[in-house]
Amino acid sequence: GCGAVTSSQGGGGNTSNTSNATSGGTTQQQTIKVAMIPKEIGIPYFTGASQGAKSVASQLHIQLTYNGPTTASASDQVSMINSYVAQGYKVIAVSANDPTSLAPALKAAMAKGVKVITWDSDVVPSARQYFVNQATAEGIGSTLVQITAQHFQGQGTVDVGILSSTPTNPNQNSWIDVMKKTIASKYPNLHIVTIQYDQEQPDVGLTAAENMIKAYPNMKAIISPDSVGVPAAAEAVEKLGMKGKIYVTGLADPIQMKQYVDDGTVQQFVLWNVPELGALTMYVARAVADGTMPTSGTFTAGSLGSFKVSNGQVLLGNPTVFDKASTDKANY
Amino acid sequence: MSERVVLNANQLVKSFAGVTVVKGVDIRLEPGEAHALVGENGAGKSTLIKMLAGVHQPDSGEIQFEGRTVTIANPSAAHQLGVFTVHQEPALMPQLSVAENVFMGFLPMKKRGVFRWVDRNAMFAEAERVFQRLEISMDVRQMAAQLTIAQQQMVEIAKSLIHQTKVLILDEPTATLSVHETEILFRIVRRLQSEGTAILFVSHRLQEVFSLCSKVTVMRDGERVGVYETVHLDENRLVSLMVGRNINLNDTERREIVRNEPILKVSNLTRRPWFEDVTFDLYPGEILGMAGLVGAGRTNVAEALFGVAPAQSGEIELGGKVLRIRNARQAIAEGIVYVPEDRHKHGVALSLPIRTNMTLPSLANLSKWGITQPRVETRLSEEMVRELNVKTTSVLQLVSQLSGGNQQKVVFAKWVSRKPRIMILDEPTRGVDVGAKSEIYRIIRSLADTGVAVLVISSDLPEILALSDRVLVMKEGRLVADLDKAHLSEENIMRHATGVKATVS
Amino acid sequence: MKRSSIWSLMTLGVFVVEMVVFSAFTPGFLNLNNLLSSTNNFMAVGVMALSMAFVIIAGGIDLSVGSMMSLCGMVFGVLWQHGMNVWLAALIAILFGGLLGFINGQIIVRTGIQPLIATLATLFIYGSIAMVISGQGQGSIYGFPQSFLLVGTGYLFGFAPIQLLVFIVLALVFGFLLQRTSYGRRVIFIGNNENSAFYSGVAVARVKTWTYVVSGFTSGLAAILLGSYFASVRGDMGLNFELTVITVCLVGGINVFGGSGNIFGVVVGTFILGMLQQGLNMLNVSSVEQSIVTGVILILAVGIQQLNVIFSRRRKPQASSVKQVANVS
Amino acid sequence: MAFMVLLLLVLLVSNPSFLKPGNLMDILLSTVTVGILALGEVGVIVTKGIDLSIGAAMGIVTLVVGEAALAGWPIWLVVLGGLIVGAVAGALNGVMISLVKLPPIIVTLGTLSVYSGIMYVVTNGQWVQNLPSQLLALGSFKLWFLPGPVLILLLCLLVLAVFLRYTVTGRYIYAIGNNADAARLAGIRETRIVFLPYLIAGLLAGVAGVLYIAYNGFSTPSTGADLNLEAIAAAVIGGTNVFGGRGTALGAVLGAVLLGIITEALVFFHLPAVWNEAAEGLIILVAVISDSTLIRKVNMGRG
Ligand SMILES: Nc1ncnc2c1ncn2[C@@H]1O[C@H](COP(=O)(O)OP(=O)(O)OP(=O)(O)O)[C@@H](O)[C@H]1O
Ligand SMILES: Nc1ncnc2c1ncn2[C@@H]1O[C@H](COP(=O)(O)OP(=O)(O)OP(=O)(O)O)[C@@H](O)[C@H]1O
Ligand SMILES: [Mg+2]
Ligand SMILES: [Mg+2]
Repeated sequence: GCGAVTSSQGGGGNTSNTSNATSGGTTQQQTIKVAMIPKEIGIPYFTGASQGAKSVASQLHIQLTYNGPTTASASDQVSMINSYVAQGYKVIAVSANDPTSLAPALKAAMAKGVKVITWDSDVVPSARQYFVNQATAEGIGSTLVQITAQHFQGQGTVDVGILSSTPTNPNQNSWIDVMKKTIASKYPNLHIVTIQYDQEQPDVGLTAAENMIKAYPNMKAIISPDSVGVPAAAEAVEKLGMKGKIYVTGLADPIQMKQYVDDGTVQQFVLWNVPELGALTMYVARAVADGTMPTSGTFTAGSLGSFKVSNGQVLLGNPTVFDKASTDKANY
Repeated sequence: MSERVVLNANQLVKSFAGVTVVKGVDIRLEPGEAHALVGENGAGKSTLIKMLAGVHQPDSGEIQFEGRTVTIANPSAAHQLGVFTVHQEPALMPQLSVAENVFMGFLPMKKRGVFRWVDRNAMFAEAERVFQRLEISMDVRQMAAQLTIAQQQMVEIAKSLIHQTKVLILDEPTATLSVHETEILFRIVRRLQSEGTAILFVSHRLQEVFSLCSKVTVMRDGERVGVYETVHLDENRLVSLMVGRNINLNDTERREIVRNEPILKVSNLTRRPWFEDVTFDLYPGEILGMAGLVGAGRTNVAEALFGVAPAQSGEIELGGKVLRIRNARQAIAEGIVYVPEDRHKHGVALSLPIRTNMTLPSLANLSKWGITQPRVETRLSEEMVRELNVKTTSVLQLVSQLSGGNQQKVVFAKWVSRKPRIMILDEPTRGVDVGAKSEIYRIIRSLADTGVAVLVISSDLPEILALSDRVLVMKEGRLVADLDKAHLSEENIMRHATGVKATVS
Repeated sequence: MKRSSIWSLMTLGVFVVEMVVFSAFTPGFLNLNNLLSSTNNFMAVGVMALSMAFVIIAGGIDLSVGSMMSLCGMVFGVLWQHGMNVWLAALIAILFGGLLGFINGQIIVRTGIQPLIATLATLFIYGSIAMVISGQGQGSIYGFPQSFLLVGTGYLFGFAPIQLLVFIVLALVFGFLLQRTSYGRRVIFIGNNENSAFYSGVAVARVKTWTYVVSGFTSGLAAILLGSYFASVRGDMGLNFELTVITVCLVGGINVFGGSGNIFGVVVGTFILGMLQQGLNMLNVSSVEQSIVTGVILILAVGIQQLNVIFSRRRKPQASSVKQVANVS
Repeated sequence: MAFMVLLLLVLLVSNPSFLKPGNLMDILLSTVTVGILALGEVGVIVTKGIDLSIGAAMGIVTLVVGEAALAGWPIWLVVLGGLIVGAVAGALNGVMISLVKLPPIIVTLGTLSVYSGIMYVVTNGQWVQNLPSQLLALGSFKLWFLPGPVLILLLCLLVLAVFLRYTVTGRYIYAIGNNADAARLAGIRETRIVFLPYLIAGLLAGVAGVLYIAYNGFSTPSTGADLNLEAIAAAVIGGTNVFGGRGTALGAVLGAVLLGIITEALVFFHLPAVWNEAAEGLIILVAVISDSTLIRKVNMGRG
């Protein structure tokens, strides 16, 4: 797992220095340059986040550059970070492909006065000032297990397969870790039989899901904490005529899941409000640049509302469980 | 008169990178005529031929075909005129069948729909017929990669026989062939001649020129020395026209060999299915010839001795020591060296300079602590170039730019400089001109005189006779004769090689 | 030889043009300090390209370099985690790279299967083993001592990046090895005509194996450089490096079919591609557009270098005159 | 492919359900994309070339086809459009390689970058999904017991195999790959013959792209990134020689099937997925080595 994603549940005791950030064009603000770097571009998830960021950038007087590598590569992110530092960006907001590989570059950036925040995927705390956390690993992992367990309530042992993205993805691994722990402590009737990977390719995911279904005839559920994996698993279930026999859920964007929710292959899946994550990142960037960001307590981000801050982490909130009605409403 | 001329080239000039190699040469071919083109290595014969074949474009000069001026822009233009060429170096497509090689560019086809389909049955049948005409048993369905160099040459010849030819150009077609195959080729050529085809024939074997051709064009240094009727010439006269001096190939003043202890004792050497129970001795200072028809297995024996294709059983004893030679490095370390018959495949790296090629086997000795000494290498290779009279501008010239004969000298040079104990020469003068041949003979003899034991494999009987102190004859993988000096004659060798009494022209 | 040195001059020209264009369009680009420090981003690739040149010149290819790098990185990390001195661990990781290369070489020379497929297989195998190790070591391994991190990020005399110096020294060594030693000569000869080299008594199998061993060494070294630069190692740190490394060699004029090329070209190729990314980043070209621009430039760069070949071909009258002949006959 | 038979036997013994006909058909289904792309590589590699951009070309096709279908084009036009896009991508490679005489590996590395970039431009970074059912029907129709994509793979195989083996142009492709000089001496027009395999590869990338999106149901801007090398691997495992002159269509498809079997077998053996690639690499090695020694033995015997 990744030590960076720490639990902040039960962190309510910290109310000493609550402060309200003065953000949203009340005072005359100077325009700042902010670079927002996703893990990789070309994934609806990150595209959604960028749209959220863009929607608030101008009102925060932020000149936003959104650019990331075409494949999830830490070294490409490093060379981007270096060039943004050389170009005099004020804030760099990155979703890290690796918690430690980016650290030297980010530390060097901070040494040159650049503010560094992370979002979606953190680095080691010493290499950034704030982390905008979409949901804790606990929240995601336990929710996924919970909805699966509820579906199979009252049944005996249920074999579950997991379809992850790549074996090295730190977020995926930490979520899977939490899932294992939650199962061990709360839902011992669930039984993880295999973990396969889709390598972020639809056809690989489809083949992997099909093979899982065939190789583990007793498997009743597939959980995929990856936005390529969920539709691939759903597609496999349809292809093999297992609709209704295998329960599919995971982390996915509503827009992707629409067709499978509509035809009943998928009943529930989990996600947080992705555009809001992007927007919140911009509010944090502005506040960090202005020096008004609290290290713990509450942070009020304009119209988005207020968010809990603790240990340099800004928490977006708990993940949402989508069903047919909420999927139809969502537009990302 | 002029309508009797099928092809008339006037004042053709060609240069490469500023060096003019064909300097205004004329050539006239009449229907039914067999015309020889002779000259030393690098005289420009192949270059002239390539201009007629559409491979090269002349820098100036004109080519008339049946009275009309033509541009032969590429090989298919030549084919359309009815001019077909067997080039000096066989260039086959190794992964394709023999039949496809023969018909490539002219595959028999059936048109059906948008595609042109290969008529495979017709192709194989036709190809079989061509090789029957050549009196060669050849599996036309096998891949060309498996052919020996001589067989490749036969395929090249076969390629040119499937057409209605007005002009057939043969650039050293016989270099790898033995008397037997050569005779067959000549019979076919004579028949074509009688049907009106004009033949342009290049060979360094002057006997062949006299037996086949009525006229001969002599080239020297890119220029035409003259055109002569062969009836008015003899071999010596022709040689001096080519070289500008007299040369005697049969200079046999050799030291008497004292056969005390053999340096090499080969007993029951076997590598099925190539050869079996080969047993012979080789003495220091001896030149041992090895004769046989194409495919008799001579090359295989040589490759076994050199370690590149080790024998399955049998014994090799070198200087009293029994060796198991498993690779070439070991053989070389023991003092056995080998000049291979297929020089493009095994002899040289064409796109590297002469110097690099010549010094490769001696690299360890020529470098200090693994660091190469270019100056030492240059000195050594320049010495070899001089000694073997390699026609080149500098030792840094690429081997690909040398004429065929000069390439052969490069291969030869890389071994001579290593001072070997046993030298195996497989067709050592393939494509080498008379002048160079006599130089190579001289070198072979003087090497032998210093005590080197030489095994010469050759399909050129006069060469075997001129060089050898003793001759082994192979037939179908077995040694069938061991002929000492007293019993050496072309007839005798051929009788053993073919197993029948043969007549030799 | 001659043709490949023309090529490397052309390559140098391409590099100069690239630098001029970038400095014209980006104000901050021609800042020496920035330029020097930006080399840290691509020295690992350069180091691997040096040995890849040997492999390709000898007629082979090594697709497994990225995976060897990942695996060496993990070996290094795990050894250090278990208390080994960081420098000793680095040395062992590099030697271990040599062992991986040796395995590649032996598979190729002993079985005679195509290098492309052999190293593709080991790309999978080594990469997978690296992942397995990293899975047990919980993702990335980090926390190396400051002295070690200096290798990847430090400067000698305050301005010369240590990575760059390592690369230059290595390039000189490799250049010397290729041009001036009997080993280099044999490599070139084998690439030109393996059969002929074999018949000349060259230990073809041994020479070829060594090209892969060296490729393994430099992959190990690249893992150390990158591990130090990123202050961490992980199981997929070498993912997708192979094509970049091969591209550098090709731009540098190494003949894909073996036999020719020189190290100078590889050095220039390293800087052409490395600076390209740097310059495009500075121009704020998005990675999508960068991908397109890089592709076009790759083709153009080689296209320009091919010009002389094309022109010399054009001088000959071509197929057009066939019709002429057809009329005549 | 003797090893493949052996592998299948081992699987049969250890897990009888593996060799059920339905399952075999599924394996074929999962190899359709790689198989068709590998077919495209055969001709290219035979001429001593290589096409590193084939997966990216296919990726573009999936996106264009998807977008066009979403825009409501009639399905035949969508398919035609996909094939044309593929053919154009291939032709572009072909022109630069045959006419401008640029080295194939550089050209296709370059177009790989360009095509991958274009994939993001086409979609603006979004996925293509929620496709109309007429398009999806192309991926799921069945002819008797044969799934549509498998049928099309077999069709492509048949056409290409016959083309390469029995037509004059097909034989010229081998001739050029074997010995370009000799082919020129035989009067073969090199430019045209070198161009053709790239065009065919592009066209096949078009076919594969249409099937991919129809079968998988969605596509992303990085679709096909992993298929460039895999297609080449399949062709080479199937006996195509990267130094040119040798290779068959059937071999390429068998190579793809072997890769498919390996992927599936690993799951069946309940091996942890992190080991998948290692096992895959090992099996490829064993397969290729055993085949090449076998071939060598056969040749010796024949001599
Ligand atoms: N492509 C080339 N580039 C440069 N020089 C060449 C080229 N082809 C031939 N030459 C040179 O032209 C001269 C004539 O060569 P050519 O091959 O015509 O000789 P030849 O008479 O056929 O000799 P041989 O009897 O050895 O075959 C030689 O000096 C050779 O080095
Ligand atoms: N089918 C084959 N497969 C592999 N190698 C072969 C085959 N046929 C011949 N060779 C090789 O070709 C070479 C010549 O063999 P061959 O037995 O014809 O020699 P030869 O009698 O010396 O012929 P020549 O008279 O032409 O010199 C050897 O290197 C042999 O190994
Ligand atoms: Mg000649
Ligand atoms: Mg022979």
